Amino acid sequence: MALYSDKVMDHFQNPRNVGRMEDADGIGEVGNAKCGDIMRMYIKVDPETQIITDVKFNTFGCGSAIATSSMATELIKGKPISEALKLSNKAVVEALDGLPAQKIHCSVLAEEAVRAAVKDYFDRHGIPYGDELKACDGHCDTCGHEHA
Amino acid sequence: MALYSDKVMDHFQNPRNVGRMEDADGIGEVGNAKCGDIMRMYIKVDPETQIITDVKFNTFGCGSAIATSSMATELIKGKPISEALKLSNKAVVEALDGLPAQKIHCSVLAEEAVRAAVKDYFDRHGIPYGDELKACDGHCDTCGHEHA
Amino acid sequence: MNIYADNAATTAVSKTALTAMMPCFQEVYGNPSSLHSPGQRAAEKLASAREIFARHLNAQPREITFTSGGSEADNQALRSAAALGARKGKKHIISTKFEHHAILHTLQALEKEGFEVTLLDIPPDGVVTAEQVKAAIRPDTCLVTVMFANNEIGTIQPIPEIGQVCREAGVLFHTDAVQAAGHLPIDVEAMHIDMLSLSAHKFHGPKGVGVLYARRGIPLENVIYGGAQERGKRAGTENIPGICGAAAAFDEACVSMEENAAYLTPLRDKLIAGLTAIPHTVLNGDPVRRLPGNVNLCFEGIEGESLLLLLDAKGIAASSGSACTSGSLDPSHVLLALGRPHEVAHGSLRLTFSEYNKPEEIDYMLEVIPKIVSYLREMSPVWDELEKGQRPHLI
Amino acid sequence: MNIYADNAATTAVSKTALTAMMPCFQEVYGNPSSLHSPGQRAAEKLASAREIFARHLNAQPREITFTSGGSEADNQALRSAAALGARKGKKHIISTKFEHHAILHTLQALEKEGFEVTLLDIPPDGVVTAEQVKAAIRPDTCLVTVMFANNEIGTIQPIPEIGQVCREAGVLFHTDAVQAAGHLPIDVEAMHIDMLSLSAHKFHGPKGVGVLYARRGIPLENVIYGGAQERGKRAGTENIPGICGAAAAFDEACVSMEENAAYLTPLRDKLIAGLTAIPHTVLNGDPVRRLPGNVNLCFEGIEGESLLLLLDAKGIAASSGSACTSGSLDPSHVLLALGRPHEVAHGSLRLTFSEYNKPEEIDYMLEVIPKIVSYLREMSPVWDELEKGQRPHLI
Ligand SMILES: Cc1ncc(COP(=O)(O)O)c(C=O)c1O
Ligand SMILES: Cc1ncc(COP(=O)(O)O)c(C=O)c1O
Repeated sequence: MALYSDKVMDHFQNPRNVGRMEDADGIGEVGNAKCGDIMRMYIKVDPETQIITDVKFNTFGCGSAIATSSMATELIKGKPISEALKLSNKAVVEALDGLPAQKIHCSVLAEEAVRAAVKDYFDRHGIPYGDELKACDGHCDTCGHEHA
Repeated sequence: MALYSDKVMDHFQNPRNVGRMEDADGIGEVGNAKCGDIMRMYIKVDPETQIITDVKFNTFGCGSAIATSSMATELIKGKPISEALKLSNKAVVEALDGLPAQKIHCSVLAEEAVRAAVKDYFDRHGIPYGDELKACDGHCDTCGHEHA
Repeated sequence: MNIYADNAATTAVSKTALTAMMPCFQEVYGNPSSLHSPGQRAAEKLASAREIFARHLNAQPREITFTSGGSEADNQALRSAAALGARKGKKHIISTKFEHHAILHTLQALEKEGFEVTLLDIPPDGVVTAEQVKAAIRPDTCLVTVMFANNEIGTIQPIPEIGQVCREAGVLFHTDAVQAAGHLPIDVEAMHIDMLSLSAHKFHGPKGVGVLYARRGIPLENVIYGGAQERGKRAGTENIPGICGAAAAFDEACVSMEENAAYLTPLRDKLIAGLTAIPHTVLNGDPVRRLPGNVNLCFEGIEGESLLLLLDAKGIAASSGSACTSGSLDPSHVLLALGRPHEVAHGSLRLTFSEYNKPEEIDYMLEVIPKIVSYLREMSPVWDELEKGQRPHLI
Repeated sequence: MNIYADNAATTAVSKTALTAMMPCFQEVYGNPSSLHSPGQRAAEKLASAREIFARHLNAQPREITFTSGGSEADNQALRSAAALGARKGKKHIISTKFEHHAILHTLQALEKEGFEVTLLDIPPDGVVTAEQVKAAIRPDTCLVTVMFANNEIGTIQPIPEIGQVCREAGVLFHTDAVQAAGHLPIDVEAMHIDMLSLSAHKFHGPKGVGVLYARRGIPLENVIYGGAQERGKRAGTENIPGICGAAAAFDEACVSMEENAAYLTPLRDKLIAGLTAIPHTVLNGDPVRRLPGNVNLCFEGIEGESLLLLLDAKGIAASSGSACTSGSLDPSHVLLALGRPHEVAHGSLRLTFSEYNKPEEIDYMLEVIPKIVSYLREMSPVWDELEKGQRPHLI
């Protein structure tokens, strides 16, 4: 299908790290069913090293929502939290060899799902964080972030 | 060619009575080169019987102008003048198995050419006639006749 | 297995249609406006195509105008009726919330030009009523336009009854019959239809050919100005191959209509029965008053585009009213008008068939689709919440 | 011998074009708006057709909009430029007296909507000048539209110079290139063309496909409202077979352009020399700055339709600007604009060739046409008067 790159189709058809995680250290959910996509991301963090040792996701959404979720989990798995927080939607788009213009919002959602999971981890462990982790409020049109 | 009936095409491609008549008893010319059609009709009349013994025409105009001229000459040849004057454009159209709507004016012209030739014959021989023989003034749009 | 289940989007050109088109490319290629024989042969083909459409609609050939498609026919019908209305000081138009965008966007343009538009609500069964139309008619109503059959959910509207109401009220009645033509019987006289649009590529004719029927005496406004084609009402050299293919396809579709319907209806009903057995799945639109080839469902907890893509990977070409397929955030205006909540409307699937589809394709779909739905639900956080009771089921 | 000498009216579809079309009827028949593979294969074909047009015009693919033909492209160009002008309070449009009716009738419609239109006079050689355009430009001019080559007399207009004048004045420049595309080199950048219309059936492509080029940044107005096809600017399911055939034909025409011109020009000039040897016969339009395949003459004392019909009986399919071929009383507005008196304009003949015509056809015409002209003059009372000196010769 010409709409999507081969990478997107691969991650959509064979999503990595899909599924629930019962003993997650942090869970982030962003998006809204009314708008057509919700991503939920689970992370497991090594408390010593602050490394994300495992990631899972559940996604309700279009092909690129699933593919960006999958790619985002790949990009943060095994990385320290500090690096995961630097993950940009642009990096996700690039790793997928591009997305159609009208699908860029999916990569934004993936970025925010990661941040939401980290925020949840911070919250649960009483780790302080700054304003930049204020998550997306889940309304389609009110996302104030500047994204690629 | 579907535009015209076979009869029209026959009279257009093999016009009857085409040509000049040097010793005509009456000549009628109607139409206007600016409008795209002129018909000139020549008649020879037997002074005894008032029968039209010969007819010729010259026409500048489209296929149906030529065909209606030809048909009109056929319809009045050998007929008394009184009958020629009754020739209607409708009769010409019918004899040709019909004409396209935008070509009906050609049949009107043929009717008028006959009347103009008769009028000329009457004029030359001092034969009186009524208003109904007032010919078309040759302007495309000002013909006051009611025609089919 | 490769299954084309998107015949409401467009169809393959039939053998009959292609056979009618072929001589027009390199043999009878003249311009029908030309006086010479090659032109007049083309003019004859044009006339006989016009006659075919007129015959099957119970209309007169001069009431048939060829356009470039259903959209142009819709635009011209609405603009013509509006201009006529404006001349009489009547600037109110009645339509429905689930019309095609060719209607809705033209109505929006007319609103900007000072017309007032009433869009009727869609009852839960997807069938508007003549009573709704009657209640909406005002002294200044110049046009009622209601589609013959809906392109997404396939529901058939009570056209003869609406026609009757309009005729009694002296209001022009147009119907967008793009999805109905060639599939359902149409009689513009018996049904009191004043104007009708159709599009050839929805019944195995070529793309790029539409027809606007307009009852004699209704003056048309040009959408395209220029040469004197189509009695001066639609400029542009006529697409003779396309028009001949359209007429041949329409003839074939009308002649085989009953047979096709008898073939498709049980297949449709089998598929509906099989797929609505999936939990939390609902059929969109009346199960009976629908096109013989239309199945449209919502599956709770999943999103349409991902469903389509996985179906495509399995060789099934289908469609969805999901927002993601359109690039907007709002899902199908048709499903929303039908009362489906946004989150449900996102999970829609349209499967549309023609007589080219085979019974074993239905079996294959009944095998494949439930698995894909389960797989996507497994992956879906929404389904998770629904199952855990954290989110109420909506269907 | 059967000779098709009416290629300005329309052409036969080339083998190359038909080959490009064929797979789109029954194999790649999907709707390019559909997400599934059959749809996306069609979308790829659409994209590559767009790329071909862009390349040969030196434009960008996104500047290419597919329409149903030259007329629709002309309508959309003018309406778009007018709407843009109106938003800036500029409501003056410059064009010429010998444009195609797709331009002239759209301009008339715009006049009714409050626009002011200046139609430039046509010099005796049938070539308007950039100076005429320059002199007509006013502060409130929003558009100049001048055709690239005239469809009746084949004269080529100084498009790069006019483009330059418009660019300097900051006025949008549209050209109706329906007769030029595929026959003359076009470079929208070098020629400063902001908008351009073309039509596939004039260069051995299929009927019913046109292209509107509009420079990036020029907002288009919909002529047809509806679906989101063509970036929302032209609704209606895309005619993929037609578009693919159009692109293949355009590619072929552009690649063979020099060769075709080198072949046709001497044939054209031989025919002109032979036919203008008939007494009281005149060539319409400049003998050199004309399309390689266009011959247009007036014969005094005869009328065009009867000439056409007799030519047709001899197997020659030609055209005339005579009033009788159009059903109106006035002969061709082009010949009148060129300064031909009515009585002369009635006696016109247009012979238009493509690379499909053979040299022996020219010889045959040189044999047949003079005889038919003589025969009709023999029958003509006008010729009689001309010869007798009762009527002055006008040519
Ligand atoms: C100069 C010119 N412009 C516009 C058109 C209209 O093109 P179409 O018939 O494809 O709509 C034509 C041909 O008919 C033409 O010759
Ligand atoms: C109900 C309805 N109306 C109008 C149209 C527009 O037809 P076309 O794409 O031929 O312009 C369609 C199909 O796209 C349709 O389904």
